[in-house]
Amino acid sequence: MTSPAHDIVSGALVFTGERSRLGYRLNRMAMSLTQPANRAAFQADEAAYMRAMGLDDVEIDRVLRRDWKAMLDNGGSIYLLLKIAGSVGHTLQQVGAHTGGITPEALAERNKKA
Amino acid sequence: MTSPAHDIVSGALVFTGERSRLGYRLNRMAMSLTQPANRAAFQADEAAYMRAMGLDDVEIDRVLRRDWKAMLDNGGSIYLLLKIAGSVGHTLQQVGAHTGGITPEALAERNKKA
Amino acid sequence: MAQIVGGIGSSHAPSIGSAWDKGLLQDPLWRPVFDGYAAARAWLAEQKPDLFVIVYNDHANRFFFDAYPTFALGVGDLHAQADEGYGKRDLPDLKGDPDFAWHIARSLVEDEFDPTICQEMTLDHGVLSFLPALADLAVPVIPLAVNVIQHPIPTARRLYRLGLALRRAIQTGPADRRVVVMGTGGLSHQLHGTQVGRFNAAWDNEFLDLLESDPERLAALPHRDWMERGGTEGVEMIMWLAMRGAMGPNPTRAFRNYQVPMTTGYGLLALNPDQVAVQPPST
Amino acid sequence: MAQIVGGIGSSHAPSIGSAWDKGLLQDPLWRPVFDGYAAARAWLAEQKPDLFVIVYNDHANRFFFDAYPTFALGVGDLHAQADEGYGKRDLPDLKGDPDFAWHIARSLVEDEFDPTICQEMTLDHGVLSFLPALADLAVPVIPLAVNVIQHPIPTARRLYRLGLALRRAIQTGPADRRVVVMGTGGLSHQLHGTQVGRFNAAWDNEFLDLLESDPERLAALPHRDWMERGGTEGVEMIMWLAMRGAMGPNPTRAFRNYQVPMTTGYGLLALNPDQVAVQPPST
Ligand SMILES: [Fe+3]
Ligand SMILES: [Fe+3]
Repeated sequence: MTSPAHDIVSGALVFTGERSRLGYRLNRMAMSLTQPANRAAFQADEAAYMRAMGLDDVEIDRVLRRDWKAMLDNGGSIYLLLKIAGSVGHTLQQVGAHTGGITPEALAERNKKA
Repeated sequence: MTSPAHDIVSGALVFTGERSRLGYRLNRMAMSLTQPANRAAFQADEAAYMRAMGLDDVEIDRVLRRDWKAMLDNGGSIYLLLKIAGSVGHTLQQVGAHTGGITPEALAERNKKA
Repeated sequence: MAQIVGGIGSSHAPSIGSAWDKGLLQDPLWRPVFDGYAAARAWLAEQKPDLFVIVYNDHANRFFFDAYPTFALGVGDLHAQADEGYGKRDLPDLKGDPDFAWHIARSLVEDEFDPTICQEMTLDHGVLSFLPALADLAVPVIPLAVNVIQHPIPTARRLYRLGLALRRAIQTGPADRRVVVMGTGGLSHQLHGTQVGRFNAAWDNEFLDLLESDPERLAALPHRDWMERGGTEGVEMIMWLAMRGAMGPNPTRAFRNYQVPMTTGYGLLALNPDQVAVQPPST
Repeated sequence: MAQIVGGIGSSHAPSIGSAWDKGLLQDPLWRPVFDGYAAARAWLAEQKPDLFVIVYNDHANRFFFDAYPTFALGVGDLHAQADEGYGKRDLPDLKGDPDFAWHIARSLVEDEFDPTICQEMTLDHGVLSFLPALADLAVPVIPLAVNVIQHPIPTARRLYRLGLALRRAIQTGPADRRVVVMGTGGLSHQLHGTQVGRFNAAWDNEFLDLLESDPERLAALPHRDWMERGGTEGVEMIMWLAMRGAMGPNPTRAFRNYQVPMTTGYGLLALNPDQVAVQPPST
């Protein structure tokens, strides 16, 4: 699992240590959102909150654009992206569909077939 | 090591899980003293600081009296007692001698024989 | 002394918890799931358990990657609910069983497991999504969290061996307890990527079969196989092997249910443990 | 690929660090200790190490009993100094080696060790007391912390096996590195109780002998024996076994020193590793 080619399974990223290192600041910011006071501060001014948590402009921009795929590709853990999603009113389905490059409607269609 | 008789070796207490549970509040307070701001607050008003950290009157009294043996007998970890000692200006030798019921001078005498 | 009186394997998912909270017991989508829990709940109550040992995973709620434990054992008096980022649900904190938990800690460490020992533990949907549907929340819990979210994660074999070690630990316990061991995770699900939403009912059912009949075969499967069949997040199915290991060589099935309410295989299995004596340590 | 070029066993104690900071290199009490470090330092520099793997213990500085790991591996870019309650010393933060450290994590977990993986690690006197006297602090460090302060603690055998597993992990490392493995703790000392201040030079020297010649015999010793001979805090001597395990079957001695400056046995041992090939996993 050391090389990127080896940590993709069926189109999904294996969350390796190397990815965890890459996404550490984003994930740490997301982890902080498990505290209600931090969620409120984040919601009041997302960019300011993220800057105070040490994220750089590129990382902040990905969150502001709700670019879940870019966050995931750059070391975001799916479980931590879901905390950001919760704070900005996106669902698990919206996040998942975005990372897969399909619409939430297409994902709902997949679900129905279950 | 479940029964008290089994967790004493050569007159010293083995710091078991059961002891760790018993001394948890004291040890947590001591751990907080690894932060300079907390040390200052503790030094400014020991009793108030300990009360805010959830210690009860008996626990607070042991610290105020520098009763290292009673702290140790009630679940204090020697490594955490040393943080309290550092904040109140006691040495490793003072703490150790007190837990052994000897004077620091007697301990120094033992050391010289080394 | 303590005895193992049952084993439960269960999926966990935030959706189970929110469906339960909303009272969707008769909802067409959820009814087959909750009917399963109701049946297992009746069986469980008959076993008169007074302690649950639950092998589950935290989803970056109690632990973060500053220090992420491979195994973490909760030895506290009380296990509070974790806020997962949405606020807390209306659930009681769960009681622990410190004396028994410290005994398990000693036994596992003696058996060359290396758990992080937690006097402060909080529980997320890994435990709290399915447990209210299944069990009386007044029964004390000893939680054992497993890293399945940041690779390297423990092998399937390690989880099976953890179950064997838990069996020895429980059967030598310091108090008279009727213990039910639970393992939870999965089943197949994929939360992200080009195949987001896929599940694999054939694999889920094969897994449920093999768990009963041939756990060694599951223990030998590398992570890649689990992920290719059940999804990168579905790898958490390996935690059921810890429950299975604790059941002894030949447990018997008490109950099984499998449903796919929403793109995730939801499985539920209840086992009566083999009543053979304590096994010698496996080196 | 990576190779193990040396092993160091060393005592650690706050007093070594403060004597170093005060420049007591010629002090009558400390000179025999620091002369030892100077000699070992010269040997170490000859090995041209570019990575240290250090098996040590934290003294409730990085970790607290809310979640105390049996083993904790530091995989971060930088390891800061912990404030132990007295303010920080004038020392640089130590560099890590993340890629190599994640490889070790993978190898250990594959070999059925269960470390807590730490992207944020701070180091206390367990590393920082002796290291400035021994080594260039610019060399990257992978720290591996062991619980020896809250029982249950891992067995001596587990530490020896950890060393065997570290040997495999390092020898299969992803980068060209010259690695020195260190194990630190003790030697005999007793910080509290009716025999506070006791030490046991006979046991310390027997330990140093056996570590070289018969580590299996040390690995078989139960904790009670270690504590009766070397003190309840002296049990941390077991960490030297991890270094010894990493040296292969037949290492040769490069240097040894033993002094008793103040009621604690201070030992220092440098080993040239056995240059046999990678061992197969021991199950
Ligand atoms: Fe899960
Ligand atoms: Fe130490």
